[in-house]
Amino acid sequence: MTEVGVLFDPAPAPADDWDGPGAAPGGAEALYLELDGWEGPLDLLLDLARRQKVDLKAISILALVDQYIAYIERADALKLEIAADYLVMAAWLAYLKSALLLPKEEQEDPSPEELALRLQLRLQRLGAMREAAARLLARDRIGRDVFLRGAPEGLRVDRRNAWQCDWYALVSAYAQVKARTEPVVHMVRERPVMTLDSALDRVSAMLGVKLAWMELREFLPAHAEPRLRRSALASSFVAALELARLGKAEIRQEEIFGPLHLRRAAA
Amino acid sequence: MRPVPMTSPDDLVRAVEAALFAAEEPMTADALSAHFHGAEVLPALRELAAHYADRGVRLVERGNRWQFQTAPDLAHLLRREREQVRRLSRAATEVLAIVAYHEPVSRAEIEAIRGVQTSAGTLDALMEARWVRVAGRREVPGRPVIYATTPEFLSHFGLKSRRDLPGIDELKAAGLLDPVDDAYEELAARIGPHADDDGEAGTAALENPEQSA
Amino acid sequence: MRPVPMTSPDDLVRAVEAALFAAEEPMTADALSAHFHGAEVLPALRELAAHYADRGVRLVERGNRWQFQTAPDLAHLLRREREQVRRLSRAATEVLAIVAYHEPVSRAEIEAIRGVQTSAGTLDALMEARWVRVAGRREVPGRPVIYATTPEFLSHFGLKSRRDLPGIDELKAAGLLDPVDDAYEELAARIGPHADDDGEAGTAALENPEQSA
Repeated sequence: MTEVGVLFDPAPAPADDWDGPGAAPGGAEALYLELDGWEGPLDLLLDLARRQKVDLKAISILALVDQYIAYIERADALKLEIAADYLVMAAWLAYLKSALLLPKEEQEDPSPEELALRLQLRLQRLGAMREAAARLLARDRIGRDVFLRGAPEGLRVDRRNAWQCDWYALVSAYAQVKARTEPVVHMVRERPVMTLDSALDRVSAMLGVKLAWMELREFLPAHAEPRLRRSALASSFVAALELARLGKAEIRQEEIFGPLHLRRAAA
Repeated sequence: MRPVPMTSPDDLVRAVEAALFAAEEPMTADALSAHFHGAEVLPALRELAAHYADRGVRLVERGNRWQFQTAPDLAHLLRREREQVRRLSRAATEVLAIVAYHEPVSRAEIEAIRGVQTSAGTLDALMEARWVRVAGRREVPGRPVIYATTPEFLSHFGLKSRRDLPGIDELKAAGLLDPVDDAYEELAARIGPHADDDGEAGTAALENPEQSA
Repeated sequence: MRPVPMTSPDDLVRAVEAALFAAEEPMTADALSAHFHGAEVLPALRELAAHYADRGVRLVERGNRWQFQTAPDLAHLLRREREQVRRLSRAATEVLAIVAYHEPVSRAEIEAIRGVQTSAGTLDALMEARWVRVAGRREVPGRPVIYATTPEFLSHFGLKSRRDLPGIDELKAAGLLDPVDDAYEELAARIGPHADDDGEAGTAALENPEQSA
């Protein structure tokens, strides 16, 4: 069961044929319970107003005030515990009554008429909602008046992937597989390279001309295309190492990956 | 798109009928349409609703969602020994009505109407029943949470939409869904400063202390 | 409420219809009859079964118990498909291409051509896409499953037949079959270093141009 306590009626709603606290069966204790059964003073007031059996718009506020105060006084006489908000409401209503009976000239703002009218408007609104609630509950409700399918099969949701691929992706993928896995036949294509021998010649010749430190890059052919330049860099580096090994050159590098400098070894 | 055997309208009607029978929850026309690859399902729904109108089972629309349910006039024959419906307390019923007729509405507004504090459990219980949901916050100081009803609420109480709430048009016309302040101001403006002179119903009654005797 | 709800057969038919609809389990005729104060329900059940015979929902009897169920021919429509668009991975594209060029082809053959292992999910995805199908087994030791493309494959890629696929010579002429390093440089220049997030072993050869500098 999922019912929560507050969903149940704490006490039955006051019966329509209510005619005063004394009439409540069970004596004093029942009276207390009945007072507790109202959802606050406004609820009790609405109930009293309803007993006037007139439209809430035409209700007599003075009559209502008297009934409320009489009700609270009787409960008090029976030495019942009365919640503070009921007493506050009683005091306020007593004030309202006296203000309504006083001559108009002595009245302050807000006027007692305004206060009374506001109370009446509140009662109308609460009364309207109470009626609406009753009409709502009287509708054909699922599980009470109408029933849904007892054992629905349920709708299954299947997820499906819509794969996407196009012709070019397909064909180029195949081409790449082929290219990647082609039997490894190394066709050494003609490439612009600088051989080690020519680098050796070139570097040692240039070392012979200059005395100062020179960066390795300065030994490379100045206007070579990038691929030749790369090859020249590699072979010039090896040539430099070879010359250093032979004692024909000195190599200096200030930091790791820093520029490499060469000069002719002191004779 | 896959070939779907739905060339004749009859097949779509049958398919919608079967889907709504099988569905565990009410379905919107859009959801049904998506289910059937974008087919226009409204004519099928209307045809089915008409077909079932006087049968023991009906096809009804509740908050834009469609569902089959038993005909209300058979209630007494189908009611189980144990009622499946929660009995609502008066407080819960009133709060539910206030949320439904005033939505979206904050707790303070609910309390202003009822003149009493709302216990925390009442709104929770209504939310647990899936009839009320949090509908955001009101952009006023304090940013209070505001509440509204759900499609399940409409479904449970057999309402096609909130416009079907019993008496909502009359309540609106009578200004009974407006706050007291607004109602008072409007009334005061209409009546003028000398309210008692013109015998308006609202205040005339105040003049009769004899009635309380 | 009607005073005597069940004098006309119509009402009993409606009541039985509603009761079976709302029932959580199939019901025997006896149970139904007991529910309706001993009314004779068999005629009503027969009338309902006839009424629903060609609708989207049927009334069927299974082991003396009656129940509504959706029409069997609509079963496929009650499953809802949700499509999720996904790009075929690089690995799957390669496998698909190999199947297309070499079909019928076994998985071992695919792997030999690709030079890398093929995960099980790759062929599954291609079969889910309905581009590849199992085309039997090769009559060699181990009888491996062989795969081939489907008509859906041809129509998806706009091919009249597999012969429409460009031949090796054409691929070469299009520059698609250039040796990897040259092809790479071109590709890298065109698509940038991070275009390929596939991470398959197959792409390792194309990695990191900076290293060769």
